[in-house]
Amino acid sequence: MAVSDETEQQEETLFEAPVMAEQERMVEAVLFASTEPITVRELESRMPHGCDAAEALVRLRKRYEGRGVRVVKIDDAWAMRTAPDLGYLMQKETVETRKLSRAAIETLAIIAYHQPATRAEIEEIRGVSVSRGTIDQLLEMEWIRFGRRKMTPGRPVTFVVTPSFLDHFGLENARDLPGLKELRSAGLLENRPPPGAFSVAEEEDEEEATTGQSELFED
Amino acid sequence: MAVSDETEQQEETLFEAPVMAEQERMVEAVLFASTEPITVRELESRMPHGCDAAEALVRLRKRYEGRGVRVVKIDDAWAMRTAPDLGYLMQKETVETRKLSRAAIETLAIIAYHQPATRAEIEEIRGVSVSRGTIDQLLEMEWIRFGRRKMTPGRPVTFVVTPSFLDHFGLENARDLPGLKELRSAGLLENRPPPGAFSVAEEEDEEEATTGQSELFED
Amino acid sequence: MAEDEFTEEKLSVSDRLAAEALIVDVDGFEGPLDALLMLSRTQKVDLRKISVLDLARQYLAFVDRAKQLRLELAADYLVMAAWLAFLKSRLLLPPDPADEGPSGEELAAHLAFQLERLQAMRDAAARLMARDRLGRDFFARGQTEVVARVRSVKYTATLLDLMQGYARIRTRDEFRPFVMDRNNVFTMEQALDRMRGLIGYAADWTEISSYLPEGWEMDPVRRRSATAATFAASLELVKEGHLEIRQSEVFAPIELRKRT
Repeated sequence: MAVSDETEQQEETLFEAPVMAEQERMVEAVLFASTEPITVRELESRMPHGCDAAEALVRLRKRYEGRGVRVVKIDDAWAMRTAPDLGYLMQKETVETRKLSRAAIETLAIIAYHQPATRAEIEEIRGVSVSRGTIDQLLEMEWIRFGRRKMTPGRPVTFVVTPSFLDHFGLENARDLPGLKELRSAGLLENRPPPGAFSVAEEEDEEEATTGQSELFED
Repeated sequence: MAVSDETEQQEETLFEAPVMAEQERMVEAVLFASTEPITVRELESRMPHGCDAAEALVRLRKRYEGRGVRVVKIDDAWAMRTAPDLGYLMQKETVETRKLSRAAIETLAIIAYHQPATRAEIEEIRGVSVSRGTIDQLLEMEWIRFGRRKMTPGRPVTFVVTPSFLDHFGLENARDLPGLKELRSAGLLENRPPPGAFSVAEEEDEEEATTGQSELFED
Repeated sequence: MAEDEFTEEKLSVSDRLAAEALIVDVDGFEGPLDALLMLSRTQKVDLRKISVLDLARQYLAFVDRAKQLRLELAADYLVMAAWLAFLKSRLLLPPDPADEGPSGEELAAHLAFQLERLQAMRDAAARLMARDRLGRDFFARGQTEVVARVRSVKYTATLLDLMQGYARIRTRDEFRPFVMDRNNVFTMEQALDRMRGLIGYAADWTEISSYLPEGWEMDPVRRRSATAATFAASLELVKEGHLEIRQSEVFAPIELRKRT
């Protein structure tokens, strides 16, 4: 560069365009903050007088090569976009914890207390029919599984609770589940039933606990 | 390193986290795509298993030093923001923030510097009652939120500033408030009761003030 | 008081001026503390070195002037005036050793602290608002990319839920109409009918348990109900004079026989 040129440049400093590195910063900031792609003309209208936005764009584009973000041209305008290979990062996995439905909890409780329990037994105890979905959900959660078929007419399938059920509820085995008496003393059963209904249930429980449940833990 | 170890490592390669340069690209892409600050935990939940987002962030932040866009930390989250010296280029993007009244500005500052602050403390400092509207406006702007109740008679609610407040004012955390240390050492953030009014409540207040505020400085 | 009068004279010109200046924008003040802070600036000293006594005089002059001009001052300005008048007298009079309250100096120091703290908060607020601000000086990403949400739902329940669920089913059973459980209940009427039929054959003493209806002996629930009903029916029959009843000792078997 000639000496005269340099002098001229120095004289013009006040009115000179910012250095290219600075222009690149400007383009970078504007592209980043803009809500839509921006044309070179618009970039230059925003930048100080004398800037070469096209040149700054070329440099910026080069700088972002191979990075997580790219400078892309859309029609005659420019924008910044995340690298296409990282698109999979643009999804957010949210795990929502939801309480089990009342029907599912009751069904699960019946299986836990009466296992092995057939669907008919569950329905008899709940007093309503058990939807396919409820059983499927519990199976899917791996809190119940199929037990042995019952040796009664029709050989119905039975359900039993799984080790992961025990794990979730912090039980060593299903026999650790509090009995009706304990439920009552914990205030969970408030009304004293007519003598018949109550003791029948308890007897059944007791019987189940010795026969049904020990069966489960034998195999 | 023993040969067996090496073999093992090679076998494990398939399950290893991506190299740091790649992790940096990922963090860059995710931060770039979001207006809201993103926590390290969220970054990692979106990145492949085994990634060290915190380390990638440190590298990325360094990479963007002096550029048109910066990597900033807000509380425990990270975001990309344009460099403040280039704000003049973004007139088009400028958001008109609602003009805050003097009362609102002072109330905001008192909450920020004294947090957690009760309404009574704000009133004590300003010497006038705080109107419902002032607090509401700040809550609505999401610059303040309710903090824990104070353990003083009446258990008054407290107010603290939010991450959006920090983001808006370009603060990494509440400890970075301008002049906080000086105000503190000058005793101007103390909750000094008026002489002759040593009520139990005030004593407790003082205790709270030291725990609440020094919390900011510990760790 | 002579000294008070004297200093009051001395300050009066500047006080009046300050008071006039204040009155101009009395509506612009945010309460008496704000007015005091403004007045304290006329002393042109560091807030830490402020003369609270002078400040009190300035404020009282301001309130006097407002009264002369028949300006409505809010009640808290007048409360502050009363308090400052009290403070002024405290500061001027020698301390009363019998008085247990805080000294004038302590009260003055606290007021100075309040003013300094308010000023500090105003300065802090100004510095805060002067910072580079999001949306004005620096900007967030303008064009955010849509983050697809992949939602997976994890169901959970606690042991308590489970127990309550079970208890709920059991409790529901207990609310069934009583008649539903009658297949396990042997009523006294049934027992009476039965006993009337059998009693003709009871010539010898026989244990009451042998009168239990068939099918009610094994199941403890049914047995309990049948036993109670049969016993009640027996007593009824004794009362009617058809039956004799005896028990040799406590808890010994109860025996029946036809009354001859």
